[in-house]
Amino acid sequence: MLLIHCPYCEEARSELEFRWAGEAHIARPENIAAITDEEFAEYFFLRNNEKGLTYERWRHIHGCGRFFNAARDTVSDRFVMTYKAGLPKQPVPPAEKVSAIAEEKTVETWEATEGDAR
Amino acid sequence: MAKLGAGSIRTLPLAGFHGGSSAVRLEAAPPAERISLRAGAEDMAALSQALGLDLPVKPKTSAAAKGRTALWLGPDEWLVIDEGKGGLMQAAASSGVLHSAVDVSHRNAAILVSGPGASRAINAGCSQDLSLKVFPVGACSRTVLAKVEIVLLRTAEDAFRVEVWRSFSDYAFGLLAEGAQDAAL
Amino acid sequence: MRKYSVFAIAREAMRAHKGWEAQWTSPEPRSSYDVVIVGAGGHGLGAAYYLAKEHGITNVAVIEKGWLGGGNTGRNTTIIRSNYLYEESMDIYEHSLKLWEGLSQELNYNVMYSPRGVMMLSHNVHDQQSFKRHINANRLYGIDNEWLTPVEAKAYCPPLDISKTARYPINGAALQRRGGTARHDAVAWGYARAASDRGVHIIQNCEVTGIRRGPNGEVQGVETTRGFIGAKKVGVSAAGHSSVVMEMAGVRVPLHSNPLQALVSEPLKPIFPCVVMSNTVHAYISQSDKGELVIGAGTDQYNSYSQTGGLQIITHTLDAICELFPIFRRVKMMRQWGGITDNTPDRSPIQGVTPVPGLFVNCGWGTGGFKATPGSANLFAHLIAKGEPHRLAAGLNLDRFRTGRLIDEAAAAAVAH
Amino acid sequence: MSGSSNNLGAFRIKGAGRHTPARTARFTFDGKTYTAMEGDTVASALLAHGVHLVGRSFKYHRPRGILSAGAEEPNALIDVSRDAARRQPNVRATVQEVFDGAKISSQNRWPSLKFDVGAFNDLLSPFFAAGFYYKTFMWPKEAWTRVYEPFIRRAAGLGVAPKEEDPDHYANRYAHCDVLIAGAGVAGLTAALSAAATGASVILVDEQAEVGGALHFDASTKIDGRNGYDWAQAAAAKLKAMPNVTVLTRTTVFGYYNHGFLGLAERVTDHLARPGKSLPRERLWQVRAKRVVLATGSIERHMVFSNNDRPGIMLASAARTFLNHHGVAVGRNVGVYTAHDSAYEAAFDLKRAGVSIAAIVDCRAEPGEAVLAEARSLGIDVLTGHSVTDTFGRLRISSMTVVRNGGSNARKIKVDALIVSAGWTPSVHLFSQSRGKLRFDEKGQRFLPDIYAQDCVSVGGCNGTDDLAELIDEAIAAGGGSVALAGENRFDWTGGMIGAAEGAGPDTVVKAFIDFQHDVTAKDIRLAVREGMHSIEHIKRFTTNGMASDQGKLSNMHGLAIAAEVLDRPIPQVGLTTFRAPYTPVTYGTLINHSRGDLFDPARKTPMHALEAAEGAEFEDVGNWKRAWYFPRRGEDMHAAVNRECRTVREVAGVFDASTLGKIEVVGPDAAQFLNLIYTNAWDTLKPGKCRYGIMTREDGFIYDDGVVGRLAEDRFHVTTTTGGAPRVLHHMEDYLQTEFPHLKVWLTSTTEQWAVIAVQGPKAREIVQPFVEGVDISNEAFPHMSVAECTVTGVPARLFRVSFTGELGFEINVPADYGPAVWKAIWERAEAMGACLYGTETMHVLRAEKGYIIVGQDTDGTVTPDDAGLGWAVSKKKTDFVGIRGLKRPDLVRDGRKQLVGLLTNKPSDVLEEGAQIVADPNQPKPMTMLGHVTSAYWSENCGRSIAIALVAGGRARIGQTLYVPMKDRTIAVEVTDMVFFDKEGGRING
Repeated sequence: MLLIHCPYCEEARSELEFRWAGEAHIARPENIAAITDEEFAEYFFLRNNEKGLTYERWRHIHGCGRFFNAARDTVSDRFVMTYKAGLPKQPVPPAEKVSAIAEEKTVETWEATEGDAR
Repeated sequence: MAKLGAGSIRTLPLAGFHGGSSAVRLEAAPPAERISLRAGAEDMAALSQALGLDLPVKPKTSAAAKGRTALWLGPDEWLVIDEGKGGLMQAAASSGVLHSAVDVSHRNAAILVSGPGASRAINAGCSQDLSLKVFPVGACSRTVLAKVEIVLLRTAEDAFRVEVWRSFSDYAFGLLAEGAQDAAL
Repeated sequence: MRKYSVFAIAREAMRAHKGWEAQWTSPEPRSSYDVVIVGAGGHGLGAAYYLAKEHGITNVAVIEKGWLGGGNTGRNTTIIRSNYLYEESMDIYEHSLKLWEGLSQELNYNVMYSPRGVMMLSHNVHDQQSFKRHINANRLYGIDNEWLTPVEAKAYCPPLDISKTARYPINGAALQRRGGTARHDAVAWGYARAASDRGVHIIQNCEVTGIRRGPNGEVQGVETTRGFIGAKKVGVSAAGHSSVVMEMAGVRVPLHSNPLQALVSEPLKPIFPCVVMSNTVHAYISQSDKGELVIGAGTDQYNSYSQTGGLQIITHTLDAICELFPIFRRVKMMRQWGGITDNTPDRSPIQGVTPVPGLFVNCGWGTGGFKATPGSANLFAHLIAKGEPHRLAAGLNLDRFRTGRLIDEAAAAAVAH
Repeated sequence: MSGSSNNLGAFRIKGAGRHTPARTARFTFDGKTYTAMEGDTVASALLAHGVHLVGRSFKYHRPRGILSAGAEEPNALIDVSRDAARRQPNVRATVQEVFDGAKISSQNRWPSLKFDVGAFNDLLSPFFAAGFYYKTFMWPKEAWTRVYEPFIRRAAGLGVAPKEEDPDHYANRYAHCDVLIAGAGVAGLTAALSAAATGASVILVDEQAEVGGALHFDASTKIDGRNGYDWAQAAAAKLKAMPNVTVLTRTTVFGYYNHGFLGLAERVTDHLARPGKSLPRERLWQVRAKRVVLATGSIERHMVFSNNDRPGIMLASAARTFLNHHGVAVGRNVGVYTAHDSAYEAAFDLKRAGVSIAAIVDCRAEPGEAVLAEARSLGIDVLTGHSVTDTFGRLRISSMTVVRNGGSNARKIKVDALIVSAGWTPSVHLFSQSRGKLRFDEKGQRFLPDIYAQDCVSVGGCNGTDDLAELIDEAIAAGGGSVALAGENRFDWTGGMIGAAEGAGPDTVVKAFIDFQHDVTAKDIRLAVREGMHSIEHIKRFTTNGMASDQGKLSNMHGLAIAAEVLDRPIPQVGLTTFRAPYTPVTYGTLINHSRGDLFDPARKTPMHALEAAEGAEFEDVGNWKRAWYFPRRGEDMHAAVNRECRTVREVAGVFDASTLGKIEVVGPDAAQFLNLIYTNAWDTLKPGKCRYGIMTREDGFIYDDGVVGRLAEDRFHVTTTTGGAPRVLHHMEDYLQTEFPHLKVWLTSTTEQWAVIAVQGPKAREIVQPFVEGVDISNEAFPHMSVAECTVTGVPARLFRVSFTGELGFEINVPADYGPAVWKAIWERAEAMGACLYGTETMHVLRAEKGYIIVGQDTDGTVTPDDAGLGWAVSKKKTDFVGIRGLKRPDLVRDGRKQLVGLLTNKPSDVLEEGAQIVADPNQPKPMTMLGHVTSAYWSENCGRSIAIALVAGGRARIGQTLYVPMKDRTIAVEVTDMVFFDKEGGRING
């Protein structure tokens, strides 16, 4: 069960209070009525589904009710940061990035061989 | 001929519910007036004045004055409870500023949980840290109690008010009753 | 390949089982193959087997990052059924079920397909309408699926609580008698052995790190941790990691990878004779040949590649199991685990050509890939061999997300297991 | 000798052990009564009476005894019951404490433990090599399901599942702490003392009944000059007295999940003879810890040699626990076989307690001089460089064969017990669960924690820290505080061996067990490798090594070492299988705790529920809600009741509880603009005081929800949703409002439960409602169909809607929920007097179907567009944007031949179609048939005097007038495609 820091409540709470809400920073096209079928499929269906650092949305649905954004490593499930909705994609601090990737690598080996020791 | 005033008898969702243990007392709170208040930061001063209390701006805090309590639920959302004369909708309307006030007096029921085991009883179903350091007197939060959503307000070191939607109130009461029993062990 | 039989066992028993040969070989990769399949799960190994057997293409390698059968093939709760709603789904799952019925003999490997019946519980009018819709569609399509009254359901599965006082009383059930379970590892091993015997190379501990494309965008092979391996055609069958592999070829797919959790109990003497599923209370359960109760829980709500998940997913499912089967409350959970499922927006798989010439994809099986193993593998082999989909898999193409012609089993059944 | 109440067993050693002889408990084992001391485990109590044979193995049904004294026990699994309903299979006898009155049985044997027919399997074992079942049972094909599988299944499994519902209850507690410490041995207690001194909140957990860990058996260690075990109890007492510390014994940390979240199972009553009724049997603790200290110690390994599984063979530390803690000798003439010094300590303790030691057989050539010297001084024979190559004794070991390593001269030594040690395996299970990464310690031949994935630290045995002083320093540092402690010990944890011992090597055919419960032997591992299983996971799955209920606590390292040897690869390259939760099995009841019965899932009831029940209503489940389904009168079945209700509503009127409809109050100056974006309809044209039916699609253009929306004021809308859709619709709206349209000044509030909703429908609806209404003129002219007003009804404030889901004149009275029952009573009293009825959801469904009104979720399924549903008129052609505007235009959504909702009339009026029935054009075509669609709604319509149906049919509207077919199992029903309005086609009644 994840522990998620809500940028509005300024506190980390149990995942039980939250609902995941998909990849972040996918803006609804302003001229949506005019886009092509391919563009629509891209907007509505296609997702990065990153292995590693991902930007995603959560809603503190049983808390303050706010949607917000998070940067998380999908291999370690570690949150790098959370930030309020409406803010642009926040860069991951270089140190975090390195550690996120390092962690991904270690865990990757672990999972790939189901517990192969170094 | 139909009796015009025949409808004005209230049937409370937790009427007849009581329970607890040697460590926890559980009771249904008397009816209260409640509004869900929504407004932007720029209009808070006017609304605070109209309501007669300072709407809290800090997450997880509440403010109380003259029988009214305002609970911070979100950055633009408060649950205002009036246990006195009422008039919340009118008061909010009199502020003259942009806001949304919706009467939810009957939407919620409240359960009062008190006694030395109160926080343990609630922790039977609520995952929040209810230590006094993290959840002091006056702290409040919307959260989850087992399978239902509640709003939790700490009214004293060993007393909480649990606000819950009425159709979930018997479930919440039942869960708290089991929690109360376990908290006494 | 030495044939497996009771006589072979008797012979080996006399000489301390020293005569068994390796079930598959572990060759060094060649510099190139006609076909490279990425992912040595049941689908990938099976596709290689059918390429060799039915299409005469034996210059094939199956490349696996870890150990064969170590992904979802070896982590699922092994439910087999074909009573889906839409024709596209019925086509492929029934094709699969028919192959299951003869798979042990086909592979000379006992995969322990056990048609003990899959019973889906109906708890309310809405369930009933939905199940009858399935039952009628299945019947007209030639697939067995029947409605049971609560009493009939209890007779089929005695531990079931059908009392009216239950929180969600059971008002009936849909039963597919040919549905059941199989031994998951045996499926991977059986295909691996049969494919290896036909000359297919199974290359384990070899991670694909890139997909090389030629001047016209066509696929030329795969970069791996053991060097470049050329291929005229590449088939990607990487389940939860499909997004990652397809991204290497610049193809985005509409997938979410979510950990799906499962658990087993301690071994018990036989008590549970079939497979039971309930969408309303979210649970599915069977008992393995070893005696463990095998229980499928939900998926974690977020994208993850971690194969671990939250305790709340497990407890939520056990709530439902104990509500349906109150006698199991004293049973103990022995092991929990997770697998990475690849979920599409319509909860139906994707199998088809891609914008990259020579690159084929088989993914999106979500929580239901095991039951499709032989059928999917068989049709994926056809797709790779012929360059176009078999009639039975034609609707599973990627293009449906552009046109909107979805196969929405999720909308039809709320949950597609 | 056993059976009398004061006979505590012939193997009790006077003066040994820590139990109080005065406190005894009687229990039965396989029907025979024994007396134990309180504090005994079932294992120690049985051993006290000389009982070693307690179970049978899984596959070969070999007689098995007690191997360990703890949670790692693979053999001694028993069935424990208090009464018929409180029966627990697969309990480890080494963990279960004896309580007075316990009924204990052995498992997996028939007809008796001593004579088990299943043991025939042992003779056939040459055939039952690992994975044999993959190679046979395939011919004839049918025989697998009819013969082989049922046979295999009958043989499988260990315990017998309970037959009755568990009457016990369980509890849950969420908790938070600064430091959680798993394990209360020297390391854990020290870390706890250190952490507690800083003022941090500490939870200290241990699976045993008392703290102390290895100090239970290790009698030589002294802490602060005191006996280690006594020091531990004192330390625990001190910790318990501190307000910031919680000490949980009999509690297992079974899972270490993400972000400092741990699952603990506390056994509350299983050791009590007469537990209080209010006590939960077990309690689940769900702890979020800022920091975790793992002090889980080590587990002793057994030796892998021929017939190493006979009852009477056990781990040296277990024998020492039985002696030093329980005061029980495991035999009178005990043999020792070891690759590690720890067995010497056990032998010394036993010898000093008066037990004869037949010999210490040490496979090492040169054990430490200190232990040899002590052995000499105690007069114990030590055979260094020797191995035990076989054992004898059918139901208990009687002798062992000892051979000099490399030699051939075997000699037989008589023993009645054999204690073994191959060394110690650090318990890294929780560390691995936390996703930490291990490294292989070449010198110690063990895996140790290396890279931590969470805020966690390992101390003591589980960290490979052997030296006591070092361990104490490490634990103090882990606690973050400072305590002064000094310890002295003589116990060395390193060393030993992994893999097969002498005589069980590659060229042998002996049964040298690795995994006792699953009967996995060294040769099975070799066979797996020979068959191409080179990954440790393949080996595990092929042999089932480590997959038994102990999850490989004893077997994993041995299996790994043998595999590495055959593969000729270093151990770290072969790898470890993943450690998964739970550490030891956890009861489902504990995991679900309060979620059973009424607390399984909230049953939502409307304010009028009790009144409806009093009127005889049957209820149906709709999502979480209980809704009144129909109101049968005396003698009526559902059909008769619904017919009467349907008729009465159209002839007179009916009263219906519509409270469960979702309600959302949309408030703000941009409310209409927001609704314009969310619904396909246009809302800016709707005037205050009016309502409109709205359709909501998602971005994909498929119908998502529908409902009537009333405009109360310029800036205030009362939105209704379907019953089941309320939460997701609000979530969907919030999503767009917060993230796509945040510039709009509008707020959303759920008011579903604020209002009780009483619908009055039928020609006399106005007459019924009229007298109660004040503040609005509800005449047809002043308050036509699709009007809304705020007024009072029966004296309470109300929102009154003139709407209809029946096609009749209708009102929906919304009153604050607490008033619902009183208003309902008043309305119903008058309605009843006028000949109206109460009606439920079934009648509502029929009446709306008669009018062709759809139910989202029944007539639509997430693949239906507004146009498919015949609601194209509700999609604004003028708006330039709304959610779904683009999705609706995708190729497949605008193609010809889409499935459309139409009416169906059976040729025979009395035929009622089955909801879900499929429709074809040609019923005689072969299977698989081409299906055109399906029946979404079908009813007997009392008002039409015939059946009616709604169906989704390919190209449906173009087929109106055609005959299609519904092939059922036993017959085919011909139907005519029609429009969807079956009653009052002109629609005049609604305006009545």
